Amino acid sequence: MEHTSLLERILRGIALTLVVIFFMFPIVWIFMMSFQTNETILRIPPQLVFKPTLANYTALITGKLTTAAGTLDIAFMRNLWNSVFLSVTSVAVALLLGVPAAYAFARHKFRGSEDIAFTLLSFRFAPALLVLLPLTLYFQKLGLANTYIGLIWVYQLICLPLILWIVRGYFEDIPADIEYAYRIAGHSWFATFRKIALPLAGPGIAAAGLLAFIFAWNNFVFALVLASADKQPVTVGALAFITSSGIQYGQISAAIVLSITPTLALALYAQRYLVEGLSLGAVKG
Amino acid sequence: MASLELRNVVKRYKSQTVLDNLSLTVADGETLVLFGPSGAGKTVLLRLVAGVIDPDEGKIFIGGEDMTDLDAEFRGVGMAFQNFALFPHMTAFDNIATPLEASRSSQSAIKAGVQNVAKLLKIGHVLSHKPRALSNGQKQRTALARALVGSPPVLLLDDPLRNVDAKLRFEMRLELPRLLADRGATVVYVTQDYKEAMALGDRIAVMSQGVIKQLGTPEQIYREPANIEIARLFGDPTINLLDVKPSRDAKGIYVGLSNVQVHLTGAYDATVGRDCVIGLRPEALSFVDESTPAAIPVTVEAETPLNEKIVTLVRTVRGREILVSRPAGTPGQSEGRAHIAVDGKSALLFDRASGDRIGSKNVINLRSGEAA
Amino acid sequence: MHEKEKDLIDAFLRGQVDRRGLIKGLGAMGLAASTAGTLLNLGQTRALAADFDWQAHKGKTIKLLLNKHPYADAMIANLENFKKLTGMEVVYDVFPEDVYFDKVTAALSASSPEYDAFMTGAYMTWTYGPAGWITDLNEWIKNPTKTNVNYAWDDFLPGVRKSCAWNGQPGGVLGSDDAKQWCIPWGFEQNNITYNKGMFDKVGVSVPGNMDEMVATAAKLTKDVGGGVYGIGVRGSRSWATIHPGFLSAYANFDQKDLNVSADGKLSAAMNTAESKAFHKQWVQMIQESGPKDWSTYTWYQVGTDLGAGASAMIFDADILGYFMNGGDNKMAGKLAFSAFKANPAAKAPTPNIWIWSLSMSNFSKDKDATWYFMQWASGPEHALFGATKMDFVNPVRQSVWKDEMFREKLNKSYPGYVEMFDVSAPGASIKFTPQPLFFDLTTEWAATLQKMVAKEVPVDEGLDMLATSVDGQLKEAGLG
Amino acid sequence: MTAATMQRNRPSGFRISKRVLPYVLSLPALLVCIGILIPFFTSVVYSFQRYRLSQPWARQFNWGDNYISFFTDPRFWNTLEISLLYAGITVLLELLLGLGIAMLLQKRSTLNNFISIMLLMPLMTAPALAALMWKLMTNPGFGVLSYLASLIGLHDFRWASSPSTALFTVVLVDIWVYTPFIMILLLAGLRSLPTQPFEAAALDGVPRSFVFFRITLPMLTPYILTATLFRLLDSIQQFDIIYAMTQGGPGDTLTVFQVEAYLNFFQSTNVGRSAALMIILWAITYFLSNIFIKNWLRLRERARGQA
Repeated sequence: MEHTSLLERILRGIALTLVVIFFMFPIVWIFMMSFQTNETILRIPPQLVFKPTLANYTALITGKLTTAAGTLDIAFMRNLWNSVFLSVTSVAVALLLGVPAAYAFARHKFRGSEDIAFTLLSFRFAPALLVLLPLTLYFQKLGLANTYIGLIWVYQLICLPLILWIVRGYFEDIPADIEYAYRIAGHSWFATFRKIALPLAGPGIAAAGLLAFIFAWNNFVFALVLASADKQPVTVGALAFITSSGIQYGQISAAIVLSITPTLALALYAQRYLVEGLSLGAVKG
Repeated sequence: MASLELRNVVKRYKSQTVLDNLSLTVADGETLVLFGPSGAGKTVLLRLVAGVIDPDEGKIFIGGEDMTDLDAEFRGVGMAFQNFALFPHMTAFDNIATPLEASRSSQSAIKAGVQNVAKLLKIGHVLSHKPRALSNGQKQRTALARALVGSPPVLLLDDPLRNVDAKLRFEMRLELPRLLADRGATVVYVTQDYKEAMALGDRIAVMSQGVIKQLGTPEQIYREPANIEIARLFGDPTINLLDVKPSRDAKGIYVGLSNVQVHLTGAYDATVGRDCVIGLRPEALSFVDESTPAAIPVTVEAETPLNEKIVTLVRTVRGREILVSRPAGTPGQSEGRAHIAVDGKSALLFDRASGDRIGSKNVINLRSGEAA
Repeated sequence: MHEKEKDLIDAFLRGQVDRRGLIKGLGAMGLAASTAGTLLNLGQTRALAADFDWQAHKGKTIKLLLNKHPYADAMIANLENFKKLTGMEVVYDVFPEDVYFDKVTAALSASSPEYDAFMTGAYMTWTYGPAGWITDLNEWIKNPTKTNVNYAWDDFLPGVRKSCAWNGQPGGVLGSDDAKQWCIPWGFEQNNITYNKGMFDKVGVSVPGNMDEMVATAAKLTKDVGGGVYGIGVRGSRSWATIHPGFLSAYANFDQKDLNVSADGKLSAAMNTAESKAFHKQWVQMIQESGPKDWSTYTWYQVGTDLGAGASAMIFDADILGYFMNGGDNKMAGKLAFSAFKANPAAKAPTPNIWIWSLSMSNFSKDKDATWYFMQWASGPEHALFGATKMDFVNPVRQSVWKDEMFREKLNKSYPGYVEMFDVSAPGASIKFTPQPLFFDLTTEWAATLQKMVAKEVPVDEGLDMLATSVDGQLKEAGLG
Repeated sequence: MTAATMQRNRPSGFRISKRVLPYVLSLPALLVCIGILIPFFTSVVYSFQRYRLSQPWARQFNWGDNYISFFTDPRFWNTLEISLLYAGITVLLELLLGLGIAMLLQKRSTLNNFISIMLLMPLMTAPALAALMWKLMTNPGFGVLSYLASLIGLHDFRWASSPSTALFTVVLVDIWVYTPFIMILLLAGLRSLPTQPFEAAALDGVPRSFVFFRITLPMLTPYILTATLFRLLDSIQQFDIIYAMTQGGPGDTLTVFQVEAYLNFFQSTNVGRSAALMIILWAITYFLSNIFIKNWLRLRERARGQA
């Protein structure tokens, strides 16, 4: 890396700048819109200069949305809480179920293991609609419709295969000898799992968990179909700003900003896990 | 302390048989070296004993007790791995302490135990380091310390010197026998280095393709190799192998080398007229005067010192290349024409078709697994 | 409450004192207007309770599924009165309109007993009814023991009421004698013109009187207003919603139909007539020349937003959309005007197709009698008046509300021309679609065909022939053709 | 001679057999998913029925009719074509872009780490909401992108509303949302590669292109496969972005599988056709993922063989 030419460094810089602009511009634009009212957002042509207002955030946090058609009650904070609760719990359950399973697939080549692993993965790729609609019927019969438990179960469709397959790779990358050494030293398989496999695959588990969290957070259709309004996540909740008196772009923007914030905070906190953790070389180094 | 026995053990991976009906007994306190090329099944055998993999057939006894179905943690063995297999997230101290923790020793006992073995292996100063910060030699000693610390009755050492530099290997080769003897443990030691095998083993088991080809003391293996392959593996420089067809004359059985008749001793009667290979250790050859009876004329091609020996490559009049070795400082010839003599008594004769040594008493029967 | 105040309120409720008089009178008694409102509500509750056993289902709870809409807001604002009146508890889920109908379909197709009643449009009952998801409400409406005499079923605008009744036969006439009342109308929308008066004046055009004029006016507006403003806003997304507002209203004005119904009840496509083709050509030309550039993604809220923000000069869409755009913090609030629209120069009057927000009762409801109590209250005259005068409950479906002076005055003050527009188009207003189970298949494909025509992927004539063929095929496949 | 000696206890009490253990570990995950298999089979049954919610009386098994009718249905072939096209284009572009960005950010530095987290923000925006914002940004009047396009002379660029640019627009949004996913997986992959081969190549003065194609790319292949697998199978099922932006229009330009099936269910309430579409989509994804998994496993096997 030392002997890269100046030209190359400049080109790299330009390329990186373009990338950052492309991916960040809409985010910045959304951020700016979140401090504007529809009046300034809907100007022709669009303008950069505006008088910022906190009205959108106030409306979201207090739950009172003022529109042409009067003051509406919105449950955005409730939606936000639902998103947090559903995503966190789903990922936690998926980790609880998926990590041991991933370990089993990685360490024990047992009869049918590849088939079972593949079946588990294939659920990730069953079109959501395919299972969702009959599932509604069954949930009704089981009394799981409109319960957090039912939702968390269905969210496993999103989280579990992702965790299973990413974490499995990490476990496989831990040299088996390291675990054998611990077993031979006199420890049970469970102690070995806990003291050796888990810590060594830890960064990978954290990273897979974060990705699963993002996908769970972004889900839209599961909660919509299976739960009543008080259990809806932000993705559905944000649509409430499409009202009969027009789309409240400012509030949607604020809602997006607020809905990104928890995930972003988590990602920043888990930064070194996310980038380093996904690199499977944790053990090799 | 405990003896170790494998009885008719078979291990397969998919369609490949890695260990084929193998039986082996290691006496209490004995050091057995498993020697053989990679892929011979040595490591698999160790792991079967350790209990981290299961045999498809057969039984494993430690101290006379059937351990076949017992998990690794209950077998009471210590093991050092070729690639060390240190726990990367623990300090050297914690690494070494793991067997003691498993036996629920007290904190002070653990501390004393670790420090004791660390002192013995001269790694007391790096106990607080993580493996990443250790040199290869330190890693190797840490791994060894971890295997030794609990004073296990059975020690399994999987080529522990493979991944360390030559200097350290040399040092350890000197240290290890004393260390192992002090422990009094039953040791199974895997290596691909014949010198290591010779230096460490009470007995050596030569393995190839999942079977034990020969089992014996280092002396036996060297003097009476079961077949050409083993003869070639033991000895540096390697043994000279020449195609011959023994004949008989009045003096007995002889083979012709460059028109010279070299008479053999021993019961080689049955070999007359058969296609054979003669094995001549380089040190069994010596430079002699032209006048010496049965002196073979050769041309010296090259000469090189090897350890405390001098190895000379010579060519016979028929164009066959032969290595001759002599202790450094003894007279020899470094160029031109010369004559060599063969010590017929130490010559080994192998059947060319099977590669087995003729008259071998130590060949393991391939099928039954019993010593013939 | 003091007797004097009680008397005054009762007088108001009997119609002897008008609302302003009431507020003034109460004000004179030292009550703030808001308190007066509360008292009024209490008075209403007592008045309703006078003649009917509202407490029959006391203690029961029902659950509603509501769309995020001013109608729902108006109902929620008045809900305390219902609870007091009946002693019942009402809970509800509100979903945004973008996903509302999908939520309804999901809940009903799973036979969910969760919701007792829900908001719907009349078109949707053509699916829900035959599917067995909703109940024929005649059973309750016509039963005097279950329905308050003051409910005044005849008070509903007849065209609207009939549009919510269907006998379940594909192609059957709406509101026929054997029809089932699948839903109770709540509020409805006629499709007319809302326009930006300032822009019209600036360019010097007047409100178009027929289709030809609309095409020309829209083109002139697009050309002359400037600043990127386009002439006419209509919907264009790939959905039934593109067909039912302005488009079908104008189409029906030319006496064109979506489907033919033969004597033996078989259905066949009717949109490839010569008149239809001529009309489609005009419509497509109008969008190409003066519609929004990204017309094919336009739903009602883009149509509305553009008008409110001054990006379009007029819309041919739901009148209440224009109503909402003329208020609030919209840039064009107070600058919009309304006009009824008769597309066919030869027609006598406008024939707007209508959208009706209504209430349906779920067949999976565990207590239908109790649910009906809520439905008759929510669609009753008192709540209609409350919604219309105090909230944005336009357009009410009860004739008595349209006769209410305070309501007319409120509209006339802030929404000039709105009442006249309503009066002109109301007689011809009804659902112009043929009721049948493939309604959404047909209209979605129709919208997609329009998109192809506007994008010049297919000529109008050919596109309509293809559409007709495809529709006939689907009708046959479903056993309807 | 040591202070502590090992005491090995014979196993006592309850003990999970070695053979059973892996099943015990994977069973809970499997059971959770089995619960989801049941509705899956229900859907298979539906797909063999003539089943419209609005005509319950006409419901009956028509066996393969739903599938057979697809062969002669131009709408279906259009759906198949556009779904594969969409998936192909998005995955290819995202892969190239993701790899490029990952290589730009490969060097470990605070700035690069920070940028890589920032670039994840599009992924954190729910696709449904992201589509809504892009719709606003591409609005011909208020849209900032339309405005910027007009500055460079594209006055009449219609984004998602014109059949000729609709695909481009949704692909653009898809790239915006999902490239970070590929980028982060490949970045991790790049950073975990052993350094020796690269150092050796640098010392020997091997050309960069050679290093890239003969060293970097082969070593990165398992990561590329994983990323592509997840992305491809998600992409062929794309719904949120397309539905929110165009509902499958204009015309039938973007009626991909999930959109078509969604409309068939929720609007037409034609459950039979909707289920049949889904089953075909599932079969395609199953087929594709099978290929990928096989390769992935083989690569892992090979990588292990080298180690």
